[in-house]
This record gives sequence, C-alpha cells and structure tokens, in this order.
Amino acid sequence: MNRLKYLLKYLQQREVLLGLMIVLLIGLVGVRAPIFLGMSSLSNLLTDSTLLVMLAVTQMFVIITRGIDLSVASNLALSGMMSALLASKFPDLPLLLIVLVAMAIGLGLGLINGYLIGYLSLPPIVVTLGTMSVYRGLVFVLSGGAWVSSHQMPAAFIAFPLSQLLGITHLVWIAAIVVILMWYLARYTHFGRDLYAIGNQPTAANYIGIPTPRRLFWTYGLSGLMAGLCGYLWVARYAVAYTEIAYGFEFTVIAACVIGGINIAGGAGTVSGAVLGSLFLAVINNALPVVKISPFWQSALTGVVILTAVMINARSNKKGSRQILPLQLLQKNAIRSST
Amino acid sequence: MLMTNEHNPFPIAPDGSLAPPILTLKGICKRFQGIVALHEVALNVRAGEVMALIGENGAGKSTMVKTLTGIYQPDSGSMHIAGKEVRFATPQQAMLAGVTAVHQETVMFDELTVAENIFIGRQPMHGFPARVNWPLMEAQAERLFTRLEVSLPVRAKVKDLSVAQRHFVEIARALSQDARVVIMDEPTASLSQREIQELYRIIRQLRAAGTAVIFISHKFDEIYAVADRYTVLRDGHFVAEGALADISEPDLVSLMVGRSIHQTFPKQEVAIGETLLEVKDFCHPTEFDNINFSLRQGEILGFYGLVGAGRSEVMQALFGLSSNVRGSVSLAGKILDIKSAKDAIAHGIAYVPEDRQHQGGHLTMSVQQNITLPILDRIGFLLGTRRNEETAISRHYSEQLELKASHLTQMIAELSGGNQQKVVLGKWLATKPKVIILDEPTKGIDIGSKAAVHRFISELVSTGLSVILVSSELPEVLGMSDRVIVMHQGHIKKVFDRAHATPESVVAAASGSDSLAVEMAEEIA
Amino acid sequence: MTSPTNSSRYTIRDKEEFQFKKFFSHWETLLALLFVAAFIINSLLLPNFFDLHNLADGTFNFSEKALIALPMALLIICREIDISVSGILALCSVAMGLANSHGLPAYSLLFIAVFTGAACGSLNGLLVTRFALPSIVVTIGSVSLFRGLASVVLGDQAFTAYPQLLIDWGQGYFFDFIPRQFIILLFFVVVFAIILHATSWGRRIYAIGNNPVAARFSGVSVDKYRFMLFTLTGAMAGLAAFLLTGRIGSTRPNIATGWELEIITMVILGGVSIAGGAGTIVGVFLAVLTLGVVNYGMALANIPGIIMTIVVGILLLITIALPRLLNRKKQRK
Amino acid sequence: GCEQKSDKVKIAIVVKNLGNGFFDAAHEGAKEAAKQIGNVEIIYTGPTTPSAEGQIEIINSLISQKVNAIAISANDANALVPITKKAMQRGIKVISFDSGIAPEGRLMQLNPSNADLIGLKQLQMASDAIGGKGEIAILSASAQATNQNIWINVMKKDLEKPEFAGLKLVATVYGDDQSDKSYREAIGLLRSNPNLKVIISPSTVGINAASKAVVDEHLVGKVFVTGLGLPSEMAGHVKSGAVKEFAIWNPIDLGYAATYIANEFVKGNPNAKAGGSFTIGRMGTIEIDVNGEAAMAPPFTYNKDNVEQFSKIF
Ligand SMILES: Nc1ncnc2c1ncn2[C@@H]1O[C@H](COP(=O)(O)OP(=O)(O)OP(=O)(O)O)[C@@H](O)[C@H]1O
Ligand SMILES: Nc1ncnc2c1ncn2[C@@H]1O[C@H](COP(=O)(O)OP(=O)(O)OP(=O)(O)O)[C@@H](O)[C@H]1O
Ligand SMILES: [Mg+2]
Ligand SMILES: [Mg+2]
Repeated sequence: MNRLKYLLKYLQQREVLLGLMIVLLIGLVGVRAPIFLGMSSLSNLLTDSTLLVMLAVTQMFVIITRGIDLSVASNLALSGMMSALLASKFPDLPLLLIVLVAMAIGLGLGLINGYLIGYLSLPPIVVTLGTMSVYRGLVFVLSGGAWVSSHQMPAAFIAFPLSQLLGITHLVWIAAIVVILMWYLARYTHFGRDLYAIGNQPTAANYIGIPTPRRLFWTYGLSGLMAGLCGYLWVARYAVAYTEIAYGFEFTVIAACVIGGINIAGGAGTVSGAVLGSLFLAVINNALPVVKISPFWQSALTGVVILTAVMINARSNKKGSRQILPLQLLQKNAIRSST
Repeated sequence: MLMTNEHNPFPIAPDGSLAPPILTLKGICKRFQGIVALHEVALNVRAGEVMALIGENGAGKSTMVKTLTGIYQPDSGSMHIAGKEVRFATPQQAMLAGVTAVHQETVMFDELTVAENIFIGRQPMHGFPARVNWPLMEAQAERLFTRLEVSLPVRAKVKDLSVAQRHFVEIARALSQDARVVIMDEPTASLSQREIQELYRIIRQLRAAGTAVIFISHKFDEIYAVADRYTVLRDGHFVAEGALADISEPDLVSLMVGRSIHQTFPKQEVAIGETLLEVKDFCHPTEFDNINFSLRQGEILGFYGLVGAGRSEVMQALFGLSSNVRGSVSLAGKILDIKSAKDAIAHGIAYVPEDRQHQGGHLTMSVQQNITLPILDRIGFLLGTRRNEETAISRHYSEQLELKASHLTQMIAELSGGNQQKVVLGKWLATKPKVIILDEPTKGIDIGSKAAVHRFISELVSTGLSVILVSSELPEVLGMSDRVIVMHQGHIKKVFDRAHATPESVVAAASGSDSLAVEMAEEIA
Repeated sequence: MTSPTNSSRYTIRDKEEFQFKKFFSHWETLLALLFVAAFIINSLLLPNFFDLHNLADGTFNFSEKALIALPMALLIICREIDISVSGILALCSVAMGLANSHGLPAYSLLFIAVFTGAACGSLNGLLVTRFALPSIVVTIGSVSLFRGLASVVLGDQAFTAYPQLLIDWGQGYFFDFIPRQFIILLFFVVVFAIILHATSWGRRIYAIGNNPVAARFSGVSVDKYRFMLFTLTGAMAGLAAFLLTGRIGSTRPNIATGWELEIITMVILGGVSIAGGAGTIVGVFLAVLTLGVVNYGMALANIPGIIMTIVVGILLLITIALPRLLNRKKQRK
Repeated sequence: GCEQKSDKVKIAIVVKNLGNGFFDAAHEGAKEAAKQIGNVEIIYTGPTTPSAEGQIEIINSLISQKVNAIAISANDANALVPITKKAMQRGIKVISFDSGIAPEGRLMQLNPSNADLIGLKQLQMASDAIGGKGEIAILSASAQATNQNIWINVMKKDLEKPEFAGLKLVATVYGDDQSDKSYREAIGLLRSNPNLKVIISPSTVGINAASKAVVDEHLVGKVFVTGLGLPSEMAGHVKSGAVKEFAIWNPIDLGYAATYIANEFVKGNPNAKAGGSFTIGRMGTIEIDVNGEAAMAPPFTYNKDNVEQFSKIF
C-alpha cells in the first residue's frame, strides 16, 4: 500500500513522466520502423541530440533567472563561422586553440548580453532580440557572405566531433561532461543556487545580498560560452559554415527547456529536465524522417507533440488549493461518499 | 511629555554598567526623487535591549531598516557599530557586520527548501571541488529551529508552508548568522496570538543572549509587552527616544502623530435589521466544510481564528474567486449565482483582500486608476470622456481615508505600505457595496489611521451596510463586532454574541479548545 | 460625490504638474524626435527619399506587420505574447486560397481570413487560459502547428489567381496616391488607441498586465480578456493575411516567415514594457514609422538587408539602454 | 531637392538571398559585363533570407530609385508578379534569370540551362554512378522553391523513360536549406531505405549535408550523392568519394548574360522581345523563344579531375 503510494508519487514527477514519454515514443516509432531501434540508430540519435542538450542546459540557467536568451543561435553561428574562418586561414593552428577561441568569442558575445541585462537591468527578451539580429548580421559582415566549405577546413577540425573514444563519439563525451558540470553548478555551487533565488524573487534576492548583476552577467556569459563551443562543434560536424547556420534554433532550444519543465516564469527547473526535454525533441526530429510520414506533415506533428507535452507538464504543475481541512476528517468523508 | 534630553537615555545594562550603544546612527538622510524619506535621523541601540521603532505609515521606518541593512545607501550621515564607523554597500556587508533583518515585505524563495531559504547566499561548503554541504545545512537548520523551539520540516519547499510558518523561516534566517543587531519590521502583522507569543519568547531569548533587537510595530500592546525603549519617527524626522517605562501610551501616540487620538473602538449602536446575507452548507474539498452563517442588515460580523484557519478562503469563495465550491448564498432572500468576482460586485458584495502586494493593489498604476478599477462600468465605457467624474470619486475616498500622496496620478508603488492599504480600501468602498468583507483591514496600518478605519466601519454600518470583519486582532474583533464567529481548521467552531465574547472563550475556541499541542504536531507532520 | 468637509490632513493634487524635463523623458517624445531625425537625415542624403509617391509606396513595407503589431501591443501590455502570428497569417492565407479555388465569392475571403485567424487565436487563448500555460510556450508550439497545417494543405503547390477585389485592397491606392493598406492601418491605429486609452476595456488590460491577481480580485474577468486578446490578435493576423495575399497575389506555406520577431521588435521599440502594464499605441505607431523610415532609407541606399538587421538590432539596444545609462550617470553624480 | 541626373544605366541584380556563393559568382559576371558595356552601374542586392516578401521590399526601393532595369532570380514565381508589373509600368525593364517569374511579371526569363536538361542531367549522373540500377532519393531545399520543384517534376517524368527503368525513386524529402535538418533527413533516408544507392540533391546546402551524412555513416562507395552544387563548396566531398559527379552551370556566365540582356532591353533593342535574337558579348547569340524564355548551355559536370581547378573560380 505504502510502496504503491510512493511509486505513484514518483510517477507523477515531471522528469519521470517525461522519461516514460520518451521511451514510449521510441517504442512507437520502433513499431512502425524497427530500424529506428537499431544500436547505430540509437547512438546516432544520442549524438544528434548533443548540441541541443548542451544549449538547453545553459539556457535552463538563463530561464531560471526569469530571463531568456534568444541570441544563442546567432551567437553559435558567429563563433562557429569565426572558428571556421580561423581554421581555414591558419590550418596549422592546434585544434584546441581554435575551440578555445570559439568559446572565447561565444563568451564575449554572451557577456555583452550579460552586461546589458545584469548591470543595466534591461529586459532579457528585448536585449537578446536585439543582439540576435546584430550577431547574425555580423556573421554575414565578417565572412563577406561567403561559405566556408569542407575542403577549406583542416581534416582534424572536421573529424573531431564524430571521432570516437571508447566507442562513443566525442560529441557525446563532451555533452556528458557538460551535463555533469551543469548539474554540479546548479545543485552544489553558490552561483547555481543564487540563480534559483533570483528567479524566485528578484527583489528578495537583493535584500539577501545576492549579487544579482554579477550573477546575471555570468549566466548569460555561460550561455554564450556554450553557444561558442557548440558553434565550433556544429560547423565541424556538418562541415560547412555559412551565414544562416542554426537559423531559428533558439526556439528549438527554448522548446526543449519548456518541455523539460523549466518554468518560463523563472525559479524552477532541473538539469535533468532540460536534458530530457532535448532528448524528447531529438527523438521526434530523428523519428519523423524515418517513419516515412509525408514531409509536409512534419511541422504540424511537431507542433502537436510540443503542445501535448507542455499540456501534460502543466497538469503536474497545476497549483492546487490549500489543505486546510484536517486530513482524518477528509478520509472519513471519502469513506462516506464512496459507500 | 518627556523628551529625550529630559531623562537618562542610557539605561543600566543587566550587569549594572552603563553599556555604550552597539549601533549608533547620526544625521541619516535619504531622499527618493524629491521625497525626503529620512531627514537627519538618529538612533541608539544597545546590546541586550529591545528598541521599538515607532511611527505612522510612511514615517520612514522601513526605509531606515533598509538603510541599516545595506539595501539603500544613505545620502548623508554616519553609522557606527560598537564605536566603529561602518558603511554597508551591500546587504552582505551588513550581515557580516552582524546586522540582520526580517523585512516588512516577505523575503522568501518559494521553490527552495526551508533550509536553503535560511542559508541562501552563504550555504556551508565542503570538499573539493567545493560544493554545498546539503546535509550540514539541513542539520544546522534543524538545530536553529530546535533552539527557537519551533518545529518545521527543513526539507519542505517554502511554497508549501503557511504564512506564519514562512515568517518563522525568515526569523530563523535573521538569527542564523550570529547577529549583533536583529531588526524586525512589523513581524507580527500576519501572526496569530499564539505565534506572537512564540515570537515574544524568541525576542526575549535574544535579549538575554545580548543581542540588540529593533522592533517595529503599530500595535502598542506588543510594544509594551516586549520592548524596553522607543524611538519615534514622524515624517522622516527623529522626534524622541526614551524608556518605555517612563511614558504612557497616549503620550507615545501623540508623539507619533503630533496630536491625540481616541483609541477606543468607536462602535456605534446601530439598529440591526433583517437577515441580509445567508450562507448555507458552504463547502470545498480541501479548504472548508459545512459553513453556515447569516449576516443581518447593519451588523458587523467578526470572523476570528488562527492564521490559516481558512477564513480568507471562505470569504474568497463567497466572493466568487474559487472553483469547486458547493452550497448556497442568498442576499435579501434571493439566491445568488456568483461565479466570479464580477458577479459578486454586481450583487453588492465587496471583498478587501489581506495580501496587499499580490491581491490588492496595482503597484505601477495611479491612485486614481486603482480606486476606480472595480467600478469602471459604473463610470462609463468611454472613460476618456469621464475624467472628471473619475477624479472626483477617487478624491472623495482618498480624502476620507486620509491618504498621504502628492497627487492622484501618482503610482501607488511610491506610497508607503500603509497608504497602499488605504488605496485598496478606498477602491472597495467606491463600489458602494451592501456587504463588505474586510480581510485584515488594519494589517500594517498605523494607529491614527486604524482609528479612522474603525470609525469608518462604524459609519458604514450606520448607513445600512453590513460588514464581515475578518481579523486576527482580538481587540479589534471584540471591540467592533456584534457577533463573532470563530473558525478552526476550515470549520466554524463557535458563534459568540457580543455579550458573551470574552477574550478567553474566543481564543479557546480558535485554538480548537482541546488538545492544542497534538494538533499542532499533526499540522506540521 | 465629494465630501462636504475635507477631513484629510493631507492635500492631494489632481494631477502632477507639467514638467518640461519629464515631458522629454517620455518614450514617445524620444521616438518622435528619432523619427524626425531619421526623416531629415534620409531626405538630405538620399535623392529619391523625399518624394511623396515613393514615401507612400514605402508604407507597403510595414503596413501589414503594423496591423498585427497593434493587437500584439495589447497582448504584451497584458503580460502575454504571441509568437504564432506569422503561422496564423500563413494558415489564413491558405484558407482564403482554398475558398477561392472552390469558387467562393471574393468578398467572402475577407471573412474567411479573419474567421480563420480568430479561430487560431482562440486556440492559443484557450490553451493559455484553460491550462494556465505561459503564452510564449503555447505559441512556440502552435506556430509550428499552424504553419504545418498550411504546408499539409499546400505541399509544394501554391494558390494563385486571386480575384481583383483582393488585389485592389492589397495593392491599390485611394485617390491614386495613398495606399489603401496605409489608410486601413491609420484607421486601426485610431481604433486601438481609443480602446486602449479611453475605454474601460483598455484600463482593465493595463490592470491585468500590472497585477493579474489583483485584477481578478477587482472583478476583472482576466481570462476572458486574455482569451479575447488572443482571438483579436488572430483576427488581425487574418486581416493582414487578406492584405498580404492581395498584395503578392499568391499563397505559399512559407508566406510571412519570421514576421513575429519584426512585429515584436516594433512593439518593444514602441515602449511597450515586456513585463506588462505599460505602453501606448502612439508609441507603437511612432516606432512603426521610425523603423519604416530607417528601413526604407537603407533600402534606397542599397544597403544589404542583413546590415539593416544589425542597425535595427543596435537601434533597439540603444533606445532601451540609453535612458538607463543616462539615469545611472545622474544618480552617480 | 534637385535630382542628380546620372546618365549611367542602373541595372539591379536582385538575387534570392545574399551570402550565396552561386549569386556572388553571378555578381562577378555582371560586373564583367558592366565593364565591357561601359556606362553601366550594377546594384547587387537581395534579402537576408530567401523570401518573396523580402524581394518585394527591395524591388519597391528599386522602383523609388528609378533604376533602368531589374534582373531577378525569384523566390516565388507568382508572389513577385504584382510588384514587377508595377515596376514595368514605371518604365523599368524587368527580366528574370535562374529562377523565373511567371510570364506576366517579366519581359523575359533567362534560364541557366533548360529545365529538362537539368533534370535529365541529374538522373544521368545518378544512373552513371550506380550502373543504372538501384534506389534513388531526392533531398530538396524546400517545398516552396520554384526551380527545385520544376526539376523534381522533370526527374519524375524522366524516370518513366526506358533508359532509367532500373532506377526507383523511393522518397522526396526537404531540408529547408538548413544543414542540420538536411543532414537529419539524409540520415533518415539512409536508415529507412537500406537499399538506397543515390541521393540526388539539387540544392547546395542539401548536397553538402547529404555527402557529410554518407561519410559519417561509412557508406562511401555504397551510396553516392549527386546533384547541383558549386565546385568551391563540393571539392571536399568529391575528394572523400561521397560524390562522384555533380553539375552546375556557370554562374559567372549567367550573371554576365543577364546584365547584357537587361542592357539591351534598356537600350530598346528592337530584337529584345519574344522570338527575337541578338548577341550578348562573349556569350555569342541568344535566342528568345515565343514564351519569352531563353536558355544557356547545358549544365557542366564536375568530377575529381576538374573540381580542384574550378573550385578556385566559383
Ligand atoms: N523606493 C521608494 N521610492 C520612492 N519613495 C519611497 C520608496 N520607498 C519609500 N518611499 C517613501 O518614503 C517614505 C517612507 O516610507 P517607509 O516605507 O519607510 O514607511 P514606513 O514607516 O515603513 O511605513 P509603514 O508603516 O506604512 O510601513 C514614504 O513616503 C514612501 O512613500
Ligand atoms: N501555501 C500557500 N499557497 C497559496 N496561498 C497561500 C499559501 N499560504 C497562504 N496563502 C494565501 O495567503 C493568504 C494568507 O493566508 P493565511 O495563512 O492568513 O491563511 P488564511 O487561509 O487566510 O486563514 P485565515 O484568514 O483564517 O488567517 C491567503 O489569502 C492564502 O490564500
Ligand atoms: Mg514599513
Ligand atoms: Mg487570512
């Protein structure tokens, strides 16, 4: 009895529910296209989800502070383009240096957001809407509108993301490390905990003495840093860089967070939620081409699935009324009404 | 009356020596866009004493608290702790210097646990790489509550706590950092009698341990019960300080408001008419059950209970704000179908909520826009052509409630807490209701205005209105009501006539009269 | 109504006194100055700019977006947002195309567009109010759905051959000079300004954006207003679809892609607070005109569109950051 | 103010979107033509993303600038008609090149090559890569791209011919001009069609993504990618072996020809009309058919022997 109650309560948790939904979805797709359940297919799915996962976990921090970072995709494109240009101009540079440069550019761009939002207390959605256009435009200006194609990039540059270590791609390793770091950051550091406080009650956070401007500054910096890293990974993975890479990807990232139960109003959300939300979207995106549904249906189905996931989420989210009546009396009532 | 300089401002410390003040403020000024909130204010607090900070709404008490705790920086003046000049650029620095506060606004993080709310920003760390030591933090929180002799689940999320429980979390936070000066800005405003007693006990415990306590309250019985000395502010100016033992309550009041106030409850005898409102078999799945009562024309019906007894929930349901409610409400014999607040207003019911910040006011809207919001339909659809009427209505109620504001188009965020409450009250009076439900109408209101509110309530009933007065203040309920209904855990426990309502019997009913301790334990578990 | 004796100890003035400094710190004033500056600079630098015919034609570039920006402003004032407007627009256009290809009369297309838009908007509104979901979340999902449905219907095809009536309204002029679209826009600017600033509806919209809980406690049917605003936004997107379809004479599922961000930029630049509760229609309209002038000027100078996005982005950042920076300096003094 | 009367002929080249290597190369050709003709000013412009609305805004401003001619590669054959009609009413000569506008909206359409030839070419390359037998799939840019759809329809028709009897088209998918979506679609094709032999992608983003997918799935030599792409962007994939052959027409020549033709229309050459023919500089004579269309040479095929050489040019 007690154990059952415990199990039910556990099942009602958002993360568990979402995990079950993902398994169910994979199963359903598998019924229609058994190939989807193959080892290589699933590992490809995992690899494919990594960029989204990484961006979603850092976006999660931003959303927790009641913010939003619409500029991630543009930032990704800009730092990706810069790393590609760098690699093509100086093919002998060590890869690590190029990755670091990409991350530094991303960080810098993120910190610009952070300064405007943290220190000037400007509304995040407006600031990042602005920098989103600016960064995207800069990709065009700095690249002269030209592509950087695969043969211009050094082989090592392209090969890195999909090379394997112990049978697992670098992308997955990196994402795993990022997820663990972010989980640690969220749960075990003053930085992470302060973000929850800021998101819960910004004014109260000030009263407590949480350095809100500094925290926001670095939160957007972190989001930018991750965009920079993903910028390199994206460009290397698809072996091409041009102005419009990852166009509109910011909404996918936000959708992943939202599906993962990160409260868009701030203050609540977990790393596991963000990861699961990203996996959920990745499963859909990878499954639709495989199940041979007309391509014209893809967008509509994605919309329906996002809305459904969000609605299921909302059910476990709904604020109930307060329990004032003494419980033993209620049980009596229940017995009365059931007989 | 005795002024500061006429008696010895330095009391003798418990060990017999003349203790120097631990905290001294001199010439503190603070201005907000032209408004002078504090002007040349001085304050002296010694270790081991409770200093009552007294003043009307908007006198500058909270501003002083925020200046002391580093949230605001003073424009001029100096601050000394144990003789050393200090300057707090951030709240953190104030905490490190041992100055902590329980603010008037709740400082709570709903999604975080009780333990974390206490230690937020300075959670204990351990290991390498350094990480938050959750078990230690929770253990420390447990220890803190044991010391305070309050029992609270430290791992519960704060959003699941009652208002009173939240308050104790805030108090625990202020005490968790070995503070030398603890400030409490109206800590009792939402506490019940029982919890106020707990608070007194904690304050005495602090005083015994040599902590200086600054205690802000509008209730004089509390001030006399717990404080040693007083400092009075009026309109941002320092007025007087001294020992409470040397001053009588009326003198203190006149110091505070600069004139004398009749404090007796101005209950006028009004002929009570027919039954106006009748509530039958009102129930809700989790909040209340089996609520039956009636309200007669010209009657003031008091609702008393411990905080969390469900009075507000019943009233909100009556006002059409809850779904899931069963039962019937009839007004003047006609059964009402109230589905929303709009219906309730249309039937002549008004509800003045208790939570000013969230339910009451529109902070960035003007006084005028706040007051006319529920009666917009009455003013007319095309408001643009009805400006004068709108102004006249809002002026009428602002003046009646002695609102302190510079103009009617001022945002109410710029008003002091008490004045915001007045705007909310004015808004509901403007609906010209038949039945007005006042949920803690004088919470956070200073004594002068409180008397005005009470006078107002009396005037209301004399014009034929009926009032439901929900209050956790026993004197107010007993002084104002014709009948008192006591609620306990979502039920009506007892109904008293004015004649039979004695403080003892009412409190006994409110606490469930029988095994109090057992229930308390259950409530928390 | 007024009390016979002024019992209060405090005097309260009716209105704040007019202050010159305050007037100039108004967003609308700043925008108006910006608009005039942009206009003058463009006229001086660009030979073809100050030509009434050209300016009139230039309004085609923003009229449809501005029509959606108006209800969007109300939504944002109400603390909601609708990311799905461009998806709604596409679906409305598809609905018109379907109706047209089934031979429905020309004037009925307007009703079909507006009705489809209202239906889409009310779906958003239903999800937001019924399930208590944040609107940004709902509309991120529904934009995919709406545009997806458009693509389900059309696939790789297009609807063309729209009747003359549509073309007249989409491309036509009044008095051979002022685009009809712009007149429609002006009409709706006035209507929305009256609704927001001079009626009890508008006041309640502000109240909801300011504090939804207190608004509910004050007898405002918060959810009804939200629902109606989403529906209205959808309907206006339908109207915009009618005009745009008339203007370009064809429908494809990717019509109006990316408009939502441009529309939101207009609204925010217009001084509507993203936190709700503040903003004016005049501000939004001034922002529309300013953006129109800047964009049109840059197009005349043949500056690539992507550079324009940089300029618009920077404009957005500067206009919101500048007051804050100035304020800071003043405070430090 | 006083209008600056410049006697230069202003020819605007409006492309689908900026930052597209194909059109940048066409721009080079246009500049070359302008230099040869003399007294011609080229305005090279286009929207940020390939949208018809963006092109309409641009044409609006070109009308205001009173350019002499507009040569456009349209994002939507129908949506641009009203605005180009208006431009023509105001005396501007409008021609389309590469991706055409519906006949009523332009004076002539310059096809880079004949649509039938392009479709056929792609099928041939696919057939050659696998010896004429096997499953093929198409990865298109987007369902809304006019020329993509025309080519796909040609291919579908051509597949019924006996020489392609061995080829079986199993799927047509869309990558929306995004590398990640195209890549995912390509992977999906490879997964769900284990016997797939060729992916044809008539889009530059698509052919790149498909090639990368084939490499990543270790299917080089088993599955081939072909289609339309630029040598500079495809060189790497030819080297990796994922692509044996691909085709493209010469964008430089295309831009050159478009500019030349536009200039002839501005000059009022009596032969500049449907059914006429005239010489256009180094390209020789061009013939406009009765539908107002003209076509240039068949697409040129690139493979590992020549791709390096051309990748330096465009
Ligand atoms: N942030 C602010 N901006 C502008 N004016 C302010 C601000 N905070 C306080 N004030 C003004 O300063 C004065 C003092 O306010 P304060 O909150 O300190 O009063 P109080 O004594 O705490 O009153 P109450 O008993 O109602 O809480 C008031 O007139 C108030 O309007
Ligand atoms: N955990 C909670 N969740 C949601 N709302 C709460 C919670 N605790 C308190 N409230 C709201 O805050 C207000 C104050 O609650 P309080 O603890 O005074 O209880 P109450 O139900 O109002 O009881 P009473 O009026 O009898 O004191 C009420 O309006 C209540 O609805
Ligand atoms: Mg106060
Ligand atoms: Mg209450």
